[in-house]
Amino acid sequence: MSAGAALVQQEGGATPDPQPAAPDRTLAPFGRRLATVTRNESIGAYRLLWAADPEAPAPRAGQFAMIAAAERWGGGAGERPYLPRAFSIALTSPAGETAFLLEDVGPGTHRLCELSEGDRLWVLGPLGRGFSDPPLHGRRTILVGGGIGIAALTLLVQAREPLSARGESPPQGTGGSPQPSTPGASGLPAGGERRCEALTVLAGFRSGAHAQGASLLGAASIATDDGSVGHAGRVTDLLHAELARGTDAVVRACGPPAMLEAVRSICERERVPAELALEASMACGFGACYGCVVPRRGGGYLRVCVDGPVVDAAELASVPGGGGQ
Amino acid sequence: MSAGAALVQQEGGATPDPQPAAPDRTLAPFGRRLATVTRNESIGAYRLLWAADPEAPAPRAGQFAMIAAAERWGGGAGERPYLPRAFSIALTSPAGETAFLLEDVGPGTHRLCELSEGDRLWVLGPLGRGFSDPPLHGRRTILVGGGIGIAALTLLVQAREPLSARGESPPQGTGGSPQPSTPGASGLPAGGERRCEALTVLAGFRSGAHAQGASLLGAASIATDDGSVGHAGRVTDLLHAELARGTDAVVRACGPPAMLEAVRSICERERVPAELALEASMACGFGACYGCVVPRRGGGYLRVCVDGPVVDAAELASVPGGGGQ
Amino acid sequence: MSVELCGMQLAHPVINGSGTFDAIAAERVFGTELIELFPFSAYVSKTITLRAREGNPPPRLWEAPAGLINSIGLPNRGLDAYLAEDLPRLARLPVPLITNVMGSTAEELAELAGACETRPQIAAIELNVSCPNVKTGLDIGSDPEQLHGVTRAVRRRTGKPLIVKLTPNAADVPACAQAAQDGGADAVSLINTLRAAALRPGDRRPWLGGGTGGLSGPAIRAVALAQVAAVAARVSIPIVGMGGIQCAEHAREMIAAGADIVAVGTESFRDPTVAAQIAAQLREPVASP
Amino acid sequence: MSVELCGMQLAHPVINGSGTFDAIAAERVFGTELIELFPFSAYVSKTITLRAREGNPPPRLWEAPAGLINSIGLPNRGLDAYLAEDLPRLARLPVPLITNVMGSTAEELAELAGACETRPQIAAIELNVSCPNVKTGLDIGSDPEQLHGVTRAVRRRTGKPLIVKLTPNAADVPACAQAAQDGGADAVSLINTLRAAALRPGDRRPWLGGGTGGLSGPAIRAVALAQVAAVAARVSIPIVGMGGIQCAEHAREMIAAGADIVAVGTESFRDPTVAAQIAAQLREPVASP
Ligand SMILES: Cc1cc2nc3c(=O)[nH]c(=O)nc-3n(C[C@H](O)[C@H](O)[C@H](O)COP(=O)(O)OP(=O)(O)OC[C@H]3O[C@@H](n4cnc5c(N)ncnc54)[C@H](O)[C@@H]3O)c2cc1C
Ligand SMILES: Cc1cc2nc3c(=O)[nH]c(=O)nc-3n(C[C@H](O)[C@H](O)[C@H](O)COP(=O)(O)OP(=O)(O)OC[C@H]3O[C@@H](n4cnc5c(N)ncnc54)[C@H](O)[C@@H]3O)c2cc1C
Ligand SMILES: Cc1cc2nc3c(=O)[nH]c(=O)nc-3n(C[C@H](O)[C@H](O)[C@H](O)COP(=O)(O)O)c2cc1C
Ligand SMILES: Cc1cc2nc3c(=O)[nH]c(=O)nc-3n(C[C@H](O)[C@H](O)[C@H](O)COP(=O)(O)O)c2cc1C
Ligand code: FES
Ligand code: FES
Repeated sequence: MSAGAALVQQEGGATPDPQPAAPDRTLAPFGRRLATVTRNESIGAYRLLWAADPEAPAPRAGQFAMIAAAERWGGGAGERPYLPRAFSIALTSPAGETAFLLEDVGPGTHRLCELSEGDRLWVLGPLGRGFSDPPLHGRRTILVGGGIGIAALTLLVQAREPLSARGESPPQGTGGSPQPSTPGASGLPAGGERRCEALTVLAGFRSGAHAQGASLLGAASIATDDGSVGHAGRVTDLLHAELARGTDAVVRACGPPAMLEAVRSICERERVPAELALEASMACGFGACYGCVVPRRGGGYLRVCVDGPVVDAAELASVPGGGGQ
Repeated sequence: MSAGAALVQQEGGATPDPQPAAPDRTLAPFGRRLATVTRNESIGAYRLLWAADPEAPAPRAGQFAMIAAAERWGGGAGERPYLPRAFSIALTSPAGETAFLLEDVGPGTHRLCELSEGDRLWVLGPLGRGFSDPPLHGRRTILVGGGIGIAALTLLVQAREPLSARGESPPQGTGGSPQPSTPGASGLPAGGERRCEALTVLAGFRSGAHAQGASLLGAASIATDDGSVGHAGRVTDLLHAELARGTDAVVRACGPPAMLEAVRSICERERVPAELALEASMACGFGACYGCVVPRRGGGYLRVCVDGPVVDAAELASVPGGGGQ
Repeated sequence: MSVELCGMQLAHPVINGSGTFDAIAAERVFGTELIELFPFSAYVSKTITLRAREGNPPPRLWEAPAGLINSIGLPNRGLDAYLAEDLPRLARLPVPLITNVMGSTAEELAELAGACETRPQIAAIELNVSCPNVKTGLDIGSDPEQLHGVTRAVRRRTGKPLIVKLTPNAADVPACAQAAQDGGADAVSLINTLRAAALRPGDRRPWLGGGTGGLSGPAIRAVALAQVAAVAARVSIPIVGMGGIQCAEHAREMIAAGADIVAVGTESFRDPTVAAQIAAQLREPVASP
Repeated sequence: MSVELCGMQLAHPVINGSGTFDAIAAERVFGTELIELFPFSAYVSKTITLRAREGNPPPRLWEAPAGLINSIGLPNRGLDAYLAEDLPRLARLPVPLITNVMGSTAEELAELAGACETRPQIAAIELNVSCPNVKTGLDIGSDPEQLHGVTRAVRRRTGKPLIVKLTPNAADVPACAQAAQDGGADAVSLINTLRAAALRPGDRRPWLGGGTGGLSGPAIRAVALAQVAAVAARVSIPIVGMGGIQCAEHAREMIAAGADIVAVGTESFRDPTVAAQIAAQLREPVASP
């Protein structure tokens, strides 16, 4: 028995495949890496944390990493954090940096948000299934992001429309307000104007401070709950309008459960293929603990960390926590 | 029954004593206080951490406080610290600052050593029994400090010989080397020269970097294990020499167990009264947990936090961990 | 926020865990402020035994991840000195006094309870049954049958409210609670510390002078919540819930799990007035549920 | 540093805790590097039951102070699918394979063991006896008598090394270890998770889909050390020690307490190669003792 034999190889296969085919993901090096924070930037309500992680393989859009501060991971609210936390790989730079977009919602994100240049970070990844590539059926692509969920979509935008952020310098809009395109007369955007190589980007936020995160998305149509930026209402309003222009589209979405569930059911109704990037509490991120499950359509569970986070909408009867079913 | 009645009052006492007499200690306000770090200075191998703690009552020399960083107390080596740590109140300033002299020996002291201006600190104290005052029998006083143990003695030096440190500015010698008095021709100091108002200060350190801590002790005679500063040898060599000049003295000592035990047995032999400031692991610092005990001469235990840390040497048969008995 | 426990009227639902607050020592440290601002709504004494005990040899403490291991060994001056010297002092506290007693046989426990019975200063008796049985080496309290017998023996000797402090080191804590209730207990309290060990860095021999110790603090809170919930599902008498409580939210959780009142132990070491702060916050209305 | 456990030759003394490492999923994530750098010296499968189980409804995880509460509910595809599909894949791992099985009766367990007996790829069997007895609701493994019977029934069906994984939720863990030894076990492993609960922030109803869960990680290490030491004082068969091990020093402590080899569970979630690092450090000479 050779130590290099692949477990996923079929029984009886003659020559083991040295690297199992992984069309849906970039494989992670086995073991966590010590990365060094290079910058921690404020983007409205979020932080963009850049770390030098030169050994990181190029991730597929939608993949994530498990992250922990190397020092003082613990001792926060409720004597936590203890486990690493999952974050979408938001951006990468040719200089070997990786960026994570963070929202401070608890002891783990709080600790990460306070890191500064020179602090060290444990990084395991890239993990999970990313967005499929090339897009299905040659249809035009609509990205739908909600809040911090935009972090799962930024690499898709980058791939089509490289941001200045891809180089050495941080993305524009840091600290300032984003420059969302002006909505059309209807209050909804004239979708065509937003597209760049058949990529339409829609993003919804709670407030103007959160909407500044859209600076990572290039030319995006914005909706805010409070109407402070772009369309006053939901990002699904923008999606409705966009699909009204034609359903020859594929949707890729990430955001809070209620938004994802709305996107799922709209796409189901309109028969538009959709990929959803899910969230779940995770302990390991690599399929070991069985803690991150969501119900699969037809019974059983998916592990979000290995069977997702990006799943075909058809795999779910509803998005858990999304108020569906 | 009045809520203000004193528990320590004798049964049947007619009028309760509103504040029980506490000749051996300053009482602590009931409850920990949030102090703000004002400076964190390096003194050779030690750090001197100053915090603004305006409500702190003036401590008696030898008293201590229980300290914890208000943020991120935890998540260090071994998922610690969790409990606060005991530190001698090393200095106070008229501006309402308290200073602690720290040696980084584990997760708690490590965290405290990295605090900087503006960080917050939980402080409970002053706690414990301090050095007696006035000194016994009008004898001349010899202070014997070993390593970080000098922190328990600095207020005694200050009381006799106010350091510039007592004012707004930090003590001299910060970062630089201390100015220990030159030892006499014998290699041992000519004790009389070190005295100031009948106070003789002897201090022993592992190395020159540690000996810089003596800058807090004014004119002190130094011994170092490696001979890099002052007498090459033990501080008890200096004590022997000093007592050879006459045993009309009282000794007050704080340092590692082996040193304290040596001081104790020398004083016992020479019939010199001695007060020893002890150390013990503590959970509470105010007599609640019964965790900090040392055997009392004649049986039973003393709680170092309430019956000490300063004890009359006669209360002990030996200093625990000091290799005696 | 005033609550009733077994007929005792308490100003709020936060008391101390036995052995985690020494009011007499605390007054030496804090003066009369301790009494003016007394944080607990009842004062539970440390465990009292028939004869004086010096406790275990040091070291007695070991800091664990989010917890404390202690091997104190129940030092106390014995029943007679407690009644003669401590009780008159403790009686001046502005709250009801609960005396915690331990013995290794039903007879010893009954004798302790009988002595407390005659003292009006004692509002209630708490039975510490975590003491190892001299024959089996196991806690008396881990065996429902033994616990039932012990509780009955004590019940016969006292009309005062009787709280049985359960041991958490049992396979079936609810069955133990049931046995206490059937034996005549007016309430149960839980959890005591989990049996734990610590080794000395370097030679890895037992660190604690007493060999093993008991784990308390945040590390055990989730275990305490589970045991309180299981006991609440089984018995009808009131429950004093404790184990790792650090703040009002933890107290609310313990109450949601089934506790009638809560006790704070180790957290008082970090902050001796925390019980008062918790009590104050419990008085405030909560947004949810 | 090579060690022998019940006749299995292991390259080093660090294996995984059952249910805390899925080698098949890990290869999807890490590729063949997983196999080249396989961190454990034996691979313990997650618990296999006769019939497939989907596991508990989510949420299944709750982060505790220095610990993790899980309520996974033993999802597995059942014995037949395990033998037919997983075993051939797992057999390609460069280490001996230990199959962990659970049943709620002696008959079920014996059937599971009998099926494993015929498979040469399986080097040893581990019995998970933390399963609640359907009648009493208590763990089968917490009652020495039941445990003895179950172990004997399994022993009759297999000549392979038999490891009994004890439950920590027992009054007398050493008595359980003794019962396993007397029933014919070749080794015992401990500790499994401590019964624990978590409440949902806000409404304070049970957070975990499975109601209660089990606590693992650094929070339980001191409890594990105490149980391992107590068991080592009682039985002569080898001990697999686990519970909160994070580094080589913790492994050394567990071994000093009486374990022959150690297992790493929750810490692998934070660092999937930690077992290999521990093994490497255990090879280095130590200054003390
Ligand atoms: C694939 C994936 C990608 C992600 N990408 C991003 C990203 O790019 N940027 C980003 O900001 N976030 C991202 N997240 C979410 C992020 O992982 C969480 O916000 C983070 O884990 C929160 O940790 P915390 O300690 O700050 O908060 P927590 O205290 O852990 O709270 C977060 C939520 O967890 C629950 N919770 C509360 N207490 C506990 C407890 N004790 N145990 C378990 N759950 C508890 C509550 O529901 C709470 O709202 C992603 C998550 C996944 C799964
Ligand atoms: C009255 C008093 C006054 C003091 N004054 C000063 C002072 O002015 N300056 C100063 O620097 N120090 C002072 N100390 C000592 C100081 O309290 C300790 O150095 C400090 O508590 C160490 O904490 P730590 O977390 O850094 O190290 P720890 O890791 O706690 O290690 C310190 C020692 O504790 C033991 N230990 C190791 N692990 C554990 C554990 N898990 N649980 C329990 N014990 C363990 C070991 O013996 C170790 O050497 C004083 C102590 C007392 C009692
Ligand atoms: C130092 C210490 C001493 C204790 N002494 C006793 C005691 O004498 N009697 C008793 O019944 N419980 C004793 N306990 C247990 C506590 O009362 C309480 O049950 C336990 O610590 C759990 O609560 P906590 O996590 O809030 O500390 C002691 C606990 C500690 C930490
Ligand atoms: C997520 C998770 C799943 C587990 N699943 C199993 C299991 O299937 N069978 C089993 O015997 N033990 C299981 N355990 C217990 C572990 O094997 C181990 O006994 C326990 O976690 C203590 O070790 P640790 O603190 O190193 O994690 C599981 C533990 C965790 C955290
Ligand atoms: S997070 Fe552990 S299996 Fe998904
Ligand atoms: S430290 Fe608690 S009694 Fe002294």
